Amino acid sequence: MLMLPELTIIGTAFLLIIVDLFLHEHRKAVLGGIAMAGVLLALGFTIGMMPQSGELFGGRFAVDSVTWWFKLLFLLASLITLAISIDLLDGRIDAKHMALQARGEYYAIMLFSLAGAMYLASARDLVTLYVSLELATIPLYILTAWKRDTLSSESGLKYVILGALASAFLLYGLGLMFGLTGEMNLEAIGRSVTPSPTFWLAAAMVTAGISFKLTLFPFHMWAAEVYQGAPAPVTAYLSVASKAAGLALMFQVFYRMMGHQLMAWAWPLAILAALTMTVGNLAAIVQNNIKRFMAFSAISQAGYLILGFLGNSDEGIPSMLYYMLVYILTNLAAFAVIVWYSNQTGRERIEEYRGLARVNPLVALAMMIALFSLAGIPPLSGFVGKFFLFSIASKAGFHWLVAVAAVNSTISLYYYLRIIRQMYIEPVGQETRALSISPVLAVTLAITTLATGAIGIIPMVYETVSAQTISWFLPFIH
Amino acid sequence: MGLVSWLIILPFLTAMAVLMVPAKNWKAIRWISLTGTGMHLMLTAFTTMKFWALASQDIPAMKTATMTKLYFVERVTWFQTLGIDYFVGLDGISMSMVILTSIIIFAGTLASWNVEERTKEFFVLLLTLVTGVFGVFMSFDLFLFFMFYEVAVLPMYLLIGIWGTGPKEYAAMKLTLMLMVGSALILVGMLAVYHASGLHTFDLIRLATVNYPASLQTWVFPMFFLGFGVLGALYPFHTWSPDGHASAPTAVSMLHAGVLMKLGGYGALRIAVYLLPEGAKEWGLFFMGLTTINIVYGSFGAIMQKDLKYFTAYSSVSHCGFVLFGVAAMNLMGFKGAIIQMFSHGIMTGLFFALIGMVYGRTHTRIIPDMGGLAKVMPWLAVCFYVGGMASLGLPGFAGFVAESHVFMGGFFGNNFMNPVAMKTLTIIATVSIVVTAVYVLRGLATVFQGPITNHHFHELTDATLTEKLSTGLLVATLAVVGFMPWYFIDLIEASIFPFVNRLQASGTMVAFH
Amino acid sequence: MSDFFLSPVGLQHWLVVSTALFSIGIYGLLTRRNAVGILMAVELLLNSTSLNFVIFNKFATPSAVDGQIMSIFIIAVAAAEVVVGMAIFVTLFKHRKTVDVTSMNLLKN
Amino acid sequence: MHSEQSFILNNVWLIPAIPFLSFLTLGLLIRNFPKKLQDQLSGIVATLAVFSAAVLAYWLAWEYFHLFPAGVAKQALVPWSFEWLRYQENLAVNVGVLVDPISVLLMVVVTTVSSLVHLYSTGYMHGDPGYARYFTWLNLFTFSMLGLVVSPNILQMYVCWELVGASSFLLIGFYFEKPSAVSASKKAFIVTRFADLGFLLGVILLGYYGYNLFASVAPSLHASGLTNVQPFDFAFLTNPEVMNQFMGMSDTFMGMGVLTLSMVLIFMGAAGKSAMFPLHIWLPDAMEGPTPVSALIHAATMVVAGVYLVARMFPVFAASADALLVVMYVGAFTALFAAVIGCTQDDIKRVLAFSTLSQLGYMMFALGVSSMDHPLGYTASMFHLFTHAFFKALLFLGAGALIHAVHSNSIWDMGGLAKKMPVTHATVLIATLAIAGIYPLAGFFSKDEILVAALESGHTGVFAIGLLVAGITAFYMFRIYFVAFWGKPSHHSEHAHEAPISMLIPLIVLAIFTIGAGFVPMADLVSIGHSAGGHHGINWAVAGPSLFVAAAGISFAWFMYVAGGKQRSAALAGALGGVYTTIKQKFYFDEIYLFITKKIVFRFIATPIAWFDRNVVDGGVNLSGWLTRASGAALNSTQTGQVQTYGAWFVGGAVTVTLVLWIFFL
Repeated sequence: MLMLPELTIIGTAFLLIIVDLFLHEHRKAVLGGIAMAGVLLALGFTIGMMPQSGELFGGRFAVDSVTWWFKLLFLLASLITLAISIDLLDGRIDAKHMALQARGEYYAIMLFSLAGAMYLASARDLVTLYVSLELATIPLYILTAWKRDTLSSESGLKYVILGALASAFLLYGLGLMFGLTGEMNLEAIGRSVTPSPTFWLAAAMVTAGISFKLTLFPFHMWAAEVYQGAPAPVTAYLSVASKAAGLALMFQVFYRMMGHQLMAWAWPLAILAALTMTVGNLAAIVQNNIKRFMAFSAISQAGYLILGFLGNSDEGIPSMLYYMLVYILTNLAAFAVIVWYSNQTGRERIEEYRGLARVNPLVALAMMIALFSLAGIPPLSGFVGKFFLFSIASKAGFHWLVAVAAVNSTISLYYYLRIIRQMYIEPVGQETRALSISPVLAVTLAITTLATGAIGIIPMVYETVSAQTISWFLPFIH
Repeated sequence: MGLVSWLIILPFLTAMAVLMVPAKNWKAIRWISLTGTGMHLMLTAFTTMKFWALASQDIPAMKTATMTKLYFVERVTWFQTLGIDYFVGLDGISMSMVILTSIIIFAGTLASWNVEERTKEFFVLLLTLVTGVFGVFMSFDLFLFFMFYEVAVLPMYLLIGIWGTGPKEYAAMKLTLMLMVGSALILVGMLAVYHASGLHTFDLIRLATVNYPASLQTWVFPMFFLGFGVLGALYPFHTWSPDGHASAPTAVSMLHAGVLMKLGGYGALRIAVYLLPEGAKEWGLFFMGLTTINIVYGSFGAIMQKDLKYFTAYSSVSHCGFVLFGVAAMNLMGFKGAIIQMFSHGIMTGLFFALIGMVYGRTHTRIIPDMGGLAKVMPWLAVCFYVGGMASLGLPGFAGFVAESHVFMGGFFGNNFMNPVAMKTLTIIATVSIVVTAVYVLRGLATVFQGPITNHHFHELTDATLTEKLSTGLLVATLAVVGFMPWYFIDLIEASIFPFVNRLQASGTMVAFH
Repeated sequence: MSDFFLSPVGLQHWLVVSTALFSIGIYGLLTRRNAVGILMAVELLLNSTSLNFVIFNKFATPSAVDGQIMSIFIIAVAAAEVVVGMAIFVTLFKHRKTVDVTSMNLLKN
Repeated sequence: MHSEQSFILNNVWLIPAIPFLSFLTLGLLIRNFPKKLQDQLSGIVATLAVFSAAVLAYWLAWEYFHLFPAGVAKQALVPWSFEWLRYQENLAVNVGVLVDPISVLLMVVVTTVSSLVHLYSTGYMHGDPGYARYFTWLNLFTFSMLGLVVSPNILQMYVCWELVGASSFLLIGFYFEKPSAVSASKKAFIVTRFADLGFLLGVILLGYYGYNLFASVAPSLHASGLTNVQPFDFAFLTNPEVMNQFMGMSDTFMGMGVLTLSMVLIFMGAAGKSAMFPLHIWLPDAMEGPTPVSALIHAATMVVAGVYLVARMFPVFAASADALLVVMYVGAFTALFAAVIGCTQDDIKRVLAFSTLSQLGYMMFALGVSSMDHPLGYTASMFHLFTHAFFKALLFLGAGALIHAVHSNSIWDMGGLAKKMPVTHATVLIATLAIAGIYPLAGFFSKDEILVAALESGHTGVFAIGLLVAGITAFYMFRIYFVAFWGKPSHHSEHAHEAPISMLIPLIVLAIFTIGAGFVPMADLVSIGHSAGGHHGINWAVAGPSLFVAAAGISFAWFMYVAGGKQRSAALAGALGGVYTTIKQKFYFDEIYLFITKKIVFRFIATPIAWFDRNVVDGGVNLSGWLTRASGAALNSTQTGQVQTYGAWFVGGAVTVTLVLWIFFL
């Protein structure tokens, strides 16, 4: 049963919808538990089935080492996102602020998106690829607009319009690929396609579509607004799961479909990476809303992420997967704090974090660790992950790009330090007593923070990813 | 766990112990910190004795060696796929820097005795920072080195930002960012070397067995040297130093100027020169020129400073110039001088900043013209200040002279691949600084300590307390011991310097000037 | 050029149609002020790609039906997408009482 | 040669070590005692330490000068040394002690004067709040000076050279609450530091070329018994073979021969310490220190270190005729220049300071006129150094007694003290006669020998200057003598009375030395070069004129200040007008230096650099930060919130990527 994890997720989603119908309002808190249990179960299945590989539906659905890892990443991201959503949905928040409505649907829709992402990783032909991609994306439009107020709806609308534009481009490109080769199977396309103007046009359109999901410059413009307008847990989910899905999509398209041309791709990708990280970082400097700020931070992280594609390096695959893992843990740790603070106080501006270290020192510490990890400060995993990616770029001979990336890390440190400064250096602001934190969130925060520290120091995680995936792409280029 | 690992981990364990104590017991916290750093000092002393016995015997054997010999090595595989190891050990240079750091942090803990605001966080950050410093000095794996390097830099932001004075956020940010840009350059060079070596290892010693292509060395060497140079206050990347030092609290200034700036010189020698001898040959004269500017410019810059900390910071710029100057001289005496200068400047500035903190704690001003005649009311501090001043102007009998004479000789004696006339000329220009140093040291100190007491409040001030005496006394004694008995120190480091010189000599084609 | 007009309807002609559709879709998406119009432009875009698949299926792999299946999926997905878009737009309309997307810029800078 | 059997010859290191130990003891421990005990103990400990060093020095002198039979050149011994600082192979500093005639001579002088000054100070400094500190530093100075004297190599010399400079700095600024003392101490240190820059460069230069020669000459040095020799060692540098090599070196550096250049640089250091023109400006100001300090450091010992250095390096100087000429001209000019200024000063210590300058000029040009073949000047210079130490120390200590009595430095505040202070008067008179060069006092013999040497060398001009200066010296010394002792009593001097016994004993002892020192057979003890010395006796052809000139000077002083009173001297001053003012203002050298440092260095170098650093260099850093922020703001302004703009960006991006790909790959 190679599809067991996906089926578990979909089953849980339906279960949630059904149970939701029969539950009394005040008992609906159990829904969050069901959702998390479902994801945990799927996680268990995934880990349990890990070494297996195989195909279903005539090769349209397949699993291999990299697929497993992507699914793990999606499940992990969803699990943590669910954990940090629960407070907001169950109304454990400052009374002045509105809780999100319709828990059952919320969880179910999030799980559908998760299922879409998981299928995306397993998709092997254009149909499954496209459908799973849309399954992963459309629920996000809904979640973005979940709050139903002006801002949330506006961001939802922007997301849906631009998302549709992006998927049209992607699809147009895929159509051209199909037309060039007459194949629907990704690897078959990869084997038979030859460079021609039409191929490069198709490649460019596909890249545009992927870049939208990964928020690469100049396809990133939606991110800031959507992240800002969406409910905070959704922003968290967008920033990790959607990005991981984008990476999965990029793996599918770049390695399977255009693997033979990957070497030729290095220079444009390098430029794209350099522009993305620079633009993301520079724009992040001047942000005041923390969610918008995290959007730009996420944009720059995407710029680092795609360094792993350069130079056809066999270490690129594990490096990117590892970095994605690190990024998920780190970013969600930060978002746990953002969600918590917004739940408790309704505050989202960076200045409003002032003095947090005095009233809630442990939370501030967790936030600081997360931000330092995002900035790539050793010995946190963010550093290790970035280091491996930079190493790929360096190996490919893109020393200038390593320099750009490293200098960008410095710039990013500047704005991460802005928050740390508010928390640690500025005097106490409005709060004089410690804000309460729910056990779920506390545990989530503790686990993500510890993991952020630990997986950089303990080599096992990287070594495992590496051992399983290091030469995964060799079949696609030879 | 071996000796070296204990030396690295001990401050961190102390920090963890401090974390366990409730914040309101700030007195207990500082005693724990003092105990931890005191234990570290004793452990360092013990290690030094063991090390000295081994290393001084190896001097004859090392004269022709091109490979650094390490002692007390510990090596554990870490990220196997990338060839990253936990690889720590000691050579003479590391040992001397460890001694320096251990002394400074002990004295710094004593000098922070009166930190009463957020004591716990202060000591946790301070001890974390020191862990990073020790890590840098003892790791011989580039990755590990870099990791510790950044750990050593970053807590500085909070230490200055929270406990600093004046425009502290600005200064802290500037310092952190400039140093990080430096480390960005190092990272680029490090990865380039790693991939060029083809050895698939970050082991510094093994990486240094490779002859890298000249084209690589040409651009990687300046990356390294500039990157480390930022931390070593290389002109024109030194401006973080005056602002940072001026804003930092006492112990942080001590540690920063005393130890952290040494990471720059240490890295420039250990990594830039050792890995890339041909690049070093090519760029030596250029950097020698820059460091000459450093030396002279820093000392002239110090003359007109009004704030004691700016004054000391510019003097540091000048003195750290000697370190990099020695490195850029690319010969045995230059390297040796650079190491001794690192040590002596570390102790000396540590002393200066400790004293400035103590004086400031009493007078509540650091503005030189606002003070006067303080020697009358605080003779101990005055004497220590003068000792520091005399050491900084290179008075024989203190470590500064040993260092500066080495550096000057190194610059003047030259080597067989850099233009001798240019080297000699630069050295002569650099020597001018000894006069300028005398001018600003004496002017500054005379205004502060001599003459009649200018402010009647000063009559009520008291001399150093016991902890302060202990702290400054330790530093003064160190300066004098190295100055009077330099042979111990030289025996300690000499064997480890030959490989640098020999690798330089063995590499590439010689450009004959003689 | 004249070949194009004189030859029987073939791949190129169909591609021109789909490209034109795509271009009109982009034009509409970028210039319409009315949000409903934009959603219609989205439909045009997706239909153009859908058309593409059918065309390529016909001319590249006439024996298979992969492309046609794809186009059916695209139609379905496009419907879902527009429905979601429409729903969000309706919510927004309740708040803003306008259909003009240029005024929906509360989130910026 | 029986040096092995002599205890003191084997343990010469004790002589500097004893004051050092005393310094350490006082410096580290004395503060722990109660204040009263501190004062009692420190004086006793310090004085005893130096006295015992003096005893050892005399013992050493006795042993050493009896080691060699008369007529045999006295060899230099290095009975004790160890490797102190190893720069690299064949380039190390072996700290040790060198025993040769001049070092023994200097040890005697230094310990004698120092112990007497210590004794004197116990009275002079009595009740001073910094009593213990004073003796600590005095011991430090004594140690450093002895270390300097016994240096067997030039680097140890430099080390101790700096240490004496530092202790001189500390002692000049002893009254650290007095602004004038503070600035004088700074000035002394900085000026000598500037000179030491030359010394250091000279040392480096010599070390460099010596090191380059080392390999080629080492075998023959080893053969001649010089094992364990290093390029810095005097034994190496003054070795004839090494000097031959040096002279044969064709290298030039900055247009000068290597040897000449290094010697000129080293002489720069010597000139700084010995306050030769134009580096003389610190010495008159240094009189701000306690008077015993002036006697010890700024008259008898430290200031002669420059002369000693030139003497120590004399074979090398002699190898470079140009360098020696520089020494001679600078010395002669300083002798005259300082003497002229000395005539116009009112502060008794300043007059003595200028007279010291003048006498140091004598010693310097005496060295300058000699050569390895005609070493008379060398002997004479050392002789004068020896005698001058005693009578000048006596003069200073006497002046100290006067100042102690009248609490003023101005000679016009004294007056009529001859009766009130008979012992002081008698001893000062002896010293004044000695410095004026009156037979049979010490100054006569040594000055006479210098003049003979100058004449014999053929430098008639220099001889003339020497003779002239002898007259001027007699004039200005008797000027202060007459004014202070014979002049009209002022209200300051009315209540003056004789100094305490602890101050008088040194005066008396020094007076005895002043009378006797001239009869030491210096030519037998100290000589250099090819002729084995031998006593010259008194050359009356020179002594006659010199005595005449001295007598003329004394008479003129009598005419002006005893017979004429104050009016005559004022009239003369008025007649000279601007010339007098210029001289009285020391030719405005202080002002010139002040102009150079304050106006040029501070205003046009230091201030612009500080400004440049804060604004241009740091401005660059801030600018990069500002640019980063500005570009961030610019980028942020592209986020207009218009979804269609974003769509346009997207489409534009896709087109660009397409174009880029086409350009790259087609």
